[in-house]
Formats: sequence, C-alpha cells, structure tokens
Amino acid sequence: MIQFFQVSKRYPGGQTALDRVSFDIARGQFVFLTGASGAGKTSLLRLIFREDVPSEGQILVNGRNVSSIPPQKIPYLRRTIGVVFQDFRLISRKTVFENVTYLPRILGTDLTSQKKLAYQALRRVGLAHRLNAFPLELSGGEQQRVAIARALIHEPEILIADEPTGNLDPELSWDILRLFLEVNLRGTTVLLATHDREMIQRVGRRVLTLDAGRLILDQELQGIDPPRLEAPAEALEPPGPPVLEAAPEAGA
Amino acid sequence: MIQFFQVSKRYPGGQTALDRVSFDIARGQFVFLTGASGAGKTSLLRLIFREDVPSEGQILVNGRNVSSIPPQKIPYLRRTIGVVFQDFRLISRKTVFENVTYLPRILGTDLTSQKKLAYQALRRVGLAHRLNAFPLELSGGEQQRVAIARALIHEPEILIADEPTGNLDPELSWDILRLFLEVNLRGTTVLLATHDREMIQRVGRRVLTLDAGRLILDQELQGIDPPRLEAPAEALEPPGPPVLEAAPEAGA
Amino acid sequence: MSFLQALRAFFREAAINLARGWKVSLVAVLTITLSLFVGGAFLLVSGNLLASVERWRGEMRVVVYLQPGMAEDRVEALAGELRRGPGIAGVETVSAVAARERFQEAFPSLSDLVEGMGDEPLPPSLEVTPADPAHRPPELRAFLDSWRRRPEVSMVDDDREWLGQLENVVALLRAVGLALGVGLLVAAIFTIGSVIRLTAYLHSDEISILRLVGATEFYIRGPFYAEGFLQGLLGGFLATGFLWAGSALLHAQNPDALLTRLLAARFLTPAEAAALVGLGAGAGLVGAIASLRRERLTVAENEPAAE
Amino acid sequence: MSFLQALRAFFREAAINLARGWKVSLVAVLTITLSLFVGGAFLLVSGNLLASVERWRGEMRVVVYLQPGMAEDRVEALAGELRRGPGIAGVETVSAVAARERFQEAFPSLSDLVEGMGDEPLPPSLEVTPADPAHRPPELRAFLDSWRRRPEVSMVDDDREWLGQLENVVALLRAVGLALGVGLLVAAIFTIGSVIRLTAYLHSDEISILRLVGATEFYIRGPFYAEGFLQGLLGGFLATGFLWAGSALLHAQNPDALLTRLLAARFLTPAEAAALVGLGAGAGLVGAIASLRRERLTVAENEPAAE
Ligand SMILES: Nc1ncnc2c1ncn2[C@@H]1O[C@H](COP(=O)(O)OP(=O)(O)OP(=O)(O)O)[C@@H](O)[C@H]1O
Ligand SMILES: Nc1ncnc2c1ncn2[C@@H]1O[C@H](COP(=O)(O)OP(=O)(O)OP(=O)(O)O)[C@@H](O)[C@H]1O
Ligand SMILES: [Mg+2]
Ligand SMILES: [Mg+2]
Repeated sequence: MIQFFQVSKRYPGGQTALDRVSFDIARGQFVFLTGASGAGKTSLLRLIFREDVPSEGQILVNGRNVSSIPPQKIPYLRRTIGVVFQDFRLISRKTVFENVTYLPRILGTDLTSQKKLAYQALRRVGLAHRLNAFPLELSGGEQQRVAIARALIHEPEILIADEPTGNLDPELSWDILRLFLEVNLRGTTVLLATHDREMIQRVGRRVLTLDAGRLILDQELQGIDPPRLEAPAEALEPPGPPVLEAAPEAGA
Repeated sequence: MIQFFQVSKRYPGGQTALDRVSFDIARGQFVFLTGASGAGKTSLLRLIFREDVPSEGQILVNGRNVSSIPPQKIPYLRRTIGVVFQDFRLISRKTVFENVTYLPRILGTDLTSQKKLAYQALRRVGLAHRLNAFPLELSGGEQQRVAIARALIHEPEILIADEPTGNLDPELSWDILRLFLEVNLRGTTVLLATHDREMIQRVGRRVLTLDAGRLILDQELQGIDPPRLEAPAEALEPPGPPVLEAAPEAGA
Repeated sequence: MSFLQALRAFFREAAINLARGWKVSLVAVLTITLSLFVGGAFLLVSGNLLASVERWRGEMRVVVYLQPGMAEDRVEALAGELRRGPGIAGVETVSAVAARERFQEAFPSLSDLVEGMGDEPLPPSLEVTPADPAHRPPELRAFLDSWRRRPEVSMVDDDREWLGQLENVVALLRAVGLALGVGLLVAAIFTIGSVIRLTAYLHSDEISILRLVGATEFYIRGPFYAEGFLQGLLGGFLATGFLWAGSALLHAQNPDALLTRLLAARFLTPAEAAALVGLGAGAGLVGAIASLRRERLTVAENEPAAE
Repeated sequence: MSFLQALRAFFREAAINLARGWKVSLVAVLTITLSLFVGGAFLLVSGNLLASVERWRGEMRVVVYLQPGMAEDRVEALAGELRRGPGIAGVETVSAVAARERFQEAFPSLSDLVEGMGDEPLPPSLEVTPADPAHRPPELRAFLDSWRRRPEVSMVDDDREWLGQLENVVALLRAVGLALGVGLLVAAIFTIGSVIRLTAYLHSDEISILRLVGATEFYIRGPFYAEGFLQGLLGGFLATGFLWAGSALLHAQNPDALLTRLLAARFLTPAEAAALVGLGAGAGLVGAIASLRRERLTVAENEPAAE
C-alpha cells in the first residue's frame, strides 16, 4: 500500500529531514511512527499525500509513484487519504460542521447527507453537540478531535495521523486510539505518528522509529509485550532538586 | 500571587468553562493544572493575564484585581507574565528570532541585547541554531519550543504554560520540565496545564484538578510518591479486540 | 458534482466573500464603475453629437452672399438662375433687411452700430439647399465655383466645411473617451485583480485545506472567478445606472437647453447598456483569472511571504 | 522606549508593510493622488485665471462709441472734454478706420462685407482708462451716465461688466474644483482606511500577540498610522509631480497659446505644493485613525468574522 525506496528529503534551508528511508506497509496494516522532536515524522507523512516531494528516492502509494503523478491526478489520490494534521489546520472562519465536510462538499454530496456524515463523524469523537461552534470557541483537545473527525468523514483507504492525541487526556487518547483501531479493522491502512510510548506499548503492532531522519528501528510489537524502546533512564529516578544546567541541544 | 475567588466563566454560546473556582497560589510556587479535554484549563489560564474576563468572581494577580484593572494598565500586567500558548501563536511571517523578541522590542531593547537574549532563550530549548528559520520550517515540537523560549525571554514573575509538552518526545518533555523547575527556583511562580500524568507523578508539587469547570482536587504531591489521581482502570488491561462502539461523549 | 451545481456553489461562495469583505470590494467595484461611466459617457455624448451632425447635415445649405445694395428683382433673377443649377433642391432669398435683422439677433451688443447707418449695411444672400445634403456631386461643386467668380457675388459660404470640422472634433472626442475608458478599464482590471488576490490570500488557509483534501483546481478557483465576475457585473450596472441618472438629470434641469439636446437627446439602447454591463463582467473575470495564475495560489499555500 | 525611537520603529515597520503589500497600497495611493491632482489642477487653473482677470483689470477701459461719420476734430474735442472728467486717467481716440480694421481682424469671415460698403460702417470711439481700474467712484459713474445720454454718443461700453461675469465663472470653476477635490479626498481617505484596516486584519495574529505580550495601544497602532501617513505623503508627492509634469507639457507644446497663458502661466508656489503634500499626508493619517477605532482592533484579536 505504501512503499518507500531510499527516500531522502532535504529542505532548501539545508535541513536533512529524511535520510535514505525504505519500508513497505501492506494494505490494512496499523503502523506507529515514532522518534524524537525533529526526527522527520511529519516530513515523512507529508510525502505520502504529496504535500511535498522527496529530494531522492521513490514512493509508491497504492501502486502509484506519487512524485511522478501528473498534477491533475493529485486531487484523486488525496481523496483516498484521510489526514490528521499535527497543527489541526482548522479554518477559524468556518464552523465545525463546515470544517469537517470539506471532502463531501468537494464530491458534491447534498446538504442532508453532509449533515448526516458530519454528525456521525463528530459523534465518534464526542463532539456532536458542538456542530455549530467555531474552532476558536473550542478547547485545544476539542479542536484536535474536530481535525480527527474531518479525516474520518469518508472512510479513507489510508489514514495518516500526526500526533493526534498531543492535546488529549489519557482517557480520550485511548478512546481515539480505539477509534483508529476500529477504522483499521474495517480495512483502512493506518499510519500514526506519536511520541506517546505508553500508547505504543499498550497497543503493540508495528513500530517505525526515526532518528535524525534515519529509520533506525522497524519492529513488530505484540499486544502488551514489554516494548523494546530504550526507556529514559533518568525518567524513573526521583526528580530531586532540578538540575541547573540548560537543556541539551536536541532535534536535528 | 494568584488568587481566585468563586470565579465562573460562561461563554456567550452557553458553555460553562469554569464553575465557582477558588484557590490561592503563593509567590514562587510550582503548580500543575490538570483535567480532561474541555475541563476549563485554558479558560482558567486566560483569565490570569486578562485575555478574557470572568463572568463572576474576583481574580487577584500580584494583589491587583485583574478584572477591574484600567485598560491602559493591562500591558504592564502582561509584561510580568510569560505565557506558553497551547496553540503556540507563532507569527509565520516572522523569523524565530523576531518571534521570540516581541517583548524586548516593546521595551525598546537595542538590537544587540535582543540578539543576546534570543540566543540565550533559544539555547535553553535547544534551538539556537534555528534563529533565522520561519515557524513553518520547523517541526511541531520545535515550534512548541520556540513558544516556550518566547515566554522565558525576560525572566517573568509568573510563567503560565498551557500543555507545553504536547508535541515533545518524553526526553525533551523532561528537559523542558527541568527548565521550568530551574526558572521556578529563581523565583518565578509557575502554573502549568498538562495532561501528562507521568510528568506530574515524577515531579510532584501541587496539583489542581478541574472537571467540567469545577475544581475537584487541590493536592500537594511529594516527589515520586504515588499520585492519588484515579488511574484509568482499562488502561492497564491488554487492548484485545477494539470495542466497536463510538467514543463516549466527553468534554463539557 | 455537476457543472451547474458547481457554478451555483461558486456564486454562493463568492457572494458571501463579497458581503464579508465589502469594504475592499467596494473600491474595486467603484473603480470599474468609474471606468465604464467615463467610457460610456464619452460614447453617449459623442453618439449624440454625431446624431446632431447627421441631423444638421440634412439642414445644411450653401449661402451665396451678393453685393450690398443690389436691387430686389436682380436678386430674384439670380435666385432663379441658381435654382436651375445641377444637384440643387431649392433656393431661398434673404433680403438685406432680413440679413440685418439676423445679424442684430446674433450680436445684440453690436445692434446699435448696424442700426445707426443710413444704408442697409449687410448684403442680401441666396440660401441654396443641395439635393443630397451629405454629398456634393462634382457638377454642383464646379457650378458653385463658377458662381464664386461672378462679380455680383461677394462670397460663397458652404456649411459643409465647418460641419466637417465638427465631425473631426466629435471623432477626437470619441477617441479621447475611448482611450480614457480603456485606460481606466485596465486600472479597474488591475484593482479587481488585487482584490481577488487579496481574497485568495485571506483564504490561503482554506485553499490549502481544499487542496489537501482533494479539491481540483477548477473547484478551488471557481469562487474567485465568480467573485471577479460579480464585481465587474455590479460595476457595469452601477455605471449604466449613473449614466441614466445623469442623462435624466440633464433632461429634468433644462429640457430645452442646447446642451441637453446635444449631449443627451438619446440614452443608450438596451443592447448598448447590456454590452456595457457585459464589458464590466468580462473585465472582472479577466482580472480574477490574471490574478490567480498558477504560481500565485501555490505560493499562498506554503509560503508566509506573499501578502 | 523613547518617543523618537518608537517613531523610527513605526516608520520602518510601515515601510516594510507597504513594500510587501504594494499592490493593494497602490490603489490607495493612486486614489489620493487622483483626488489631490484634480483638486490641485482646479486650484491651479482657477488661480491662473484669476491672475489673468487681475491683469486685465489693470487694462480695463470704458469705451464710448460715437455716432458714425463724425468729423475727426469733433472726436478730438469730445476726447478732451472726457479727459477732464473725474477719476479718469486717460482717453485715447479710435478713428472709424481703426475701428473697421479692428472689426475685420476680429471677424475675418465678415471682412468682405464691411469692406465693400462705401462709407466707413463703424463709428469712431473713445477709450477711457479709469484712474483706479478696480473701482468706479460714484462721480465717475454719474459722469459716464451723463455721457450715455448725449446725442453724439451711440453707446457706452464698460469692460467691467463682462469681467465681473468672468470672475463669476472663475469662482464657479473654483467651487466645482474644490467640491470635486474634497469629494475625491473623502473617497481617498476611505480607500486608505480600507487598506489600513486590511493590513491590520492581515496582521491580526501579530497584533494579538503584541497585546498579550504587553504592548501599549500606542505601540500597536503606531505602524498603521505611519503607513497611512506614508501612503498619503506618497500620493501628495505624486499629485504634485503630475501637476508639474502637466504644466511643463503645456508649456513645451505651445508656449504662446492662449490656453497656456491662461491656465499655466504660473505653477504652484513651494508653499502651496507643500500644503498639497501635507494635505495628502494628513488625509492618510485621518484614514488610518478612522479605520482603527478601538472596536476594530479588538474584534480582529479574538473573532474570526471581520474580514
Ligand atoms: N519546510 C521546512 N523547511 C526547512 N526545514 C524544515 C521544514 N519542515 C521541517 N523542517 C526541518 O526538518 C526536520 C524534521 O522535521 P519534521 O517536522 O519532519 O519533524 P517531526 O519528526 O515531525 O518532529 P515533531 O515531533 O517535533 O513534530 C526538523 O529539523 C525541521 O526543522
Ligand atoms: N471562546 C469560547 N466560546 C465558547 N466556548 C468556549 C470558548 N473557549 C472554550 N470554550 C468551551 O469551554 C470549555 C472549556 O474549554 P477550555 O479551552 O478551557 O478547556 P481545556 O481544559 O483547556 O481543554 P483542552 O485540554 O482540550 O485544551 C470547552 O467545552 C470549550 O468548548
Ligand atoms: Mg511533526
Ligand atoms: Mg486547553
């Protein structure tokens, strides 16, 4: 379903976001993508629905090479992919209803069906009662759930979710994860970028780990099996007096 | 330093975000604010730096009643408060340097000093090398750290951070937390809204818990003492086959 | 989605944008109104002037001035001779007395001067109406030239000469009006383009989401084209309305004044008015299309710079 | 931050905004240019006309037309009598021959008519120069009226009458120009206001951050006021430049034409030009201030609606 062959991505500024990444995700798989801040997760996801093109390498989505796809075919590729953006990308001038029904509107769905679809999608994320609110009238977590509802409004072939639970409390995170698993069960291929190791540990499944743009780990976790991700040693220590030195340079 | 007396906040749409909340935070305290998505955390924080006014009740910040403060005094109140917004609020037209130096510019600091301040603040969050990047050229976690650097550029009297580690991996989250603890040690009162129970457990300190706008818990945790927050029962169970019913209506 | 459905959606979206950003749109609409108004006004005035010229052409005469003090019967004899000339429809005699009276009417301040003199100071004349007012056949011209040289004749004055000059003036007027109208129209297209580009910029977040969700270029651009079209259409209607109001005002103020008769005898025909409105709508569409060349929208999608 | 530092910062910020959004700003600048140009042009033209009127006033004479055919010495005697009248600086005689020549010069097409007559058709006249060209003392008026009734006199013609009419025309011209200029200026203020409001809208995210970080209203609004001021200033300079260019063009094309002498004898004085530019800058500032009343910026801060 999604195949990366030696894909690299370098930005004009000189940042190397991805470095010869190769993997193959089969139809119907549920895959976690993890790695430190700036490791290249978002950059990788953006390549799949062609928000950006790779500097090197080939990407096949559904058997199609997305970097050589003709521009007028791009919309049809994108309609099969639901995306939850890390920064939500809700339009503040539009209501929640209008925000989640972009895809049905594009497809020419009539208003009644749009309303039904929107209600269903919002109910799944627990926000059916905020249909007519504007995004700025929602809490951070509610906005995130609207973004999730938008991605799920038509059951997509591929679901890409970039840190979809960063603003949610653990219970809601778990609910959303269940929702994704359920969508996955119905046949959608799911690729989910997250920092939440607890979530990955609990769910298991396949985990791709990026580090400074390189794919350093591609493991298959089993349910609640103990994850083999390196646990932060100091995280288990008592906090004690805070260390007075500045944070080390992280990221790229 | 920060006192709430029976504060309620109802939005025009009819949402009740806060319901008779009272508490008192002393100068130099380090306080966590937690609660489910839509519990009212952001609404509470916004009242402190008067981005909004309460529907009922009184709020004293540094002995000043912030809802009756004359408009022309508001800027001077705000200059003493550093805020990390849940949605970052970085200006995409401006570079990282320009984004973090708003306060020094307002105060008329000369360019050399601005550069020094920006460099110091960015180094603390590990982003000194991206001084001239634009926010859209940064990863989600990097943007969040720029927002943190902006709040810390002048050591504020009060630091308010709304979900400041939602887009950071556990190691970086810990680094940022250390940074906040360090700032707190130097005298800044810190109020930090977060969903991250692990973080709260490790650090301890005082925890305010909101639920549907009501302050339901005000506890003092000790270091690594086991937290007394109700742990989600099912979170510890194996995931098993995903439950096929929709997520329960959460939030308000 | 059917094409018609899409069109309807575009116009609804465009109308909403116009209503929300009406202050900026107003500038664009008024610019196009001004350009069409100026162009239309020149067209109207020059059209009316041309019609007057055409009418005068029908009344155009050649006047043969005779020597002063010529006897009445001699004048009549010359008139009879003229009448038999080629291409001449009729000849009327104007006596010296009638000529003086006309002069006094035309220059009242000089009236006393002419009055006080003993003899009739002005000469009698013969007013010749050509058979075809628009054209002078060569025989007629030769005939008139022969009269110019006769001793009884002091001067032959042909209206056609100054009418030709008037026609030149009207043509110039029309050219100036057209140039001004076209110049202003270009400015209007530019302004509409600016407003559309601005709307696109203000909506760049939405455009970006539409793209990412799988909207086609046609779907994304449609509302902007509709917006330009609507602005132009509105400008066209306003311009036609103002022209009509101006014309009506002239008529109401002094219905018989020369100015009214010259400039506003006739308003635009429905077809001409429709053409004016259509021109506005077309200009709006062109402005919208020009402002949304491929690069523009792409820039708005990813980049922070373009404002 | 000192006031001067702040001003410098505002103008730098405003210049950046203008450069980035120049396409929209252009519309505003050109509107104010147009308004100042039209206002300035009317001012200039009417000013020049008034100057001409003033000049003519100095040359203004009363003409006493005598009876035709009057003998030379009688004319001279009358001239001598006139010279002794009250408030009269001088009297010049114009003989019948000179009068005919003048008439032929003024109406060349009627030249033949006057020529052919036996006697001199036009009367001799006496041109009286009043001592004070601007005012007619009552004695002079009574004196002239007594001459009007004398049998030797056919008519007394006082230049002052039509000059008064010309002055009315100039006043009308000036009023129309002022009205047009003011109307356009209001439109320009409106346009500048729109552009500023738009800039504020485009920057509402930044305004919001500035507020939250503790910027004062003065600091937040400063750059927008500076932007309006700069737009108006630019418009004022452009208008002055265009006026100057138009005037120079007229001079270059036909330096001696009546039109040039009437309309463009004199360009704006430096003080007037500065006033025009200042008016533009002031209008820009007013537009900026009007567009940023308290409510506006607050709305932009929290609300999604206002576009
Ligand atoms: N448009 C861009 N231009 C230049 N550099 C960029 C751009 N987008 C991302 N980068 C850089 O590429 C690297 C990878 O970014 P990416 O957004 O893929 O990280 P990420 O894994 O999603 O991080 P996070 O967990 O913080 O969201 C980072 O160093 C980032 O600064
Ligand atoms: N401007 C607003 N208008 C109307 N309702 C609002 C507004 N802002 C917030 N709300 C509502 O008030 C409630 C509390 O919102 P708040 O943002 O304080 O929650 P929160 O605790 O910060 O949640 P999260 O963890 O998801 O950020 C929510 O139900 C939200 O929908
Ligand atoms: Mg990311
Ligand atoms: Mg919140």
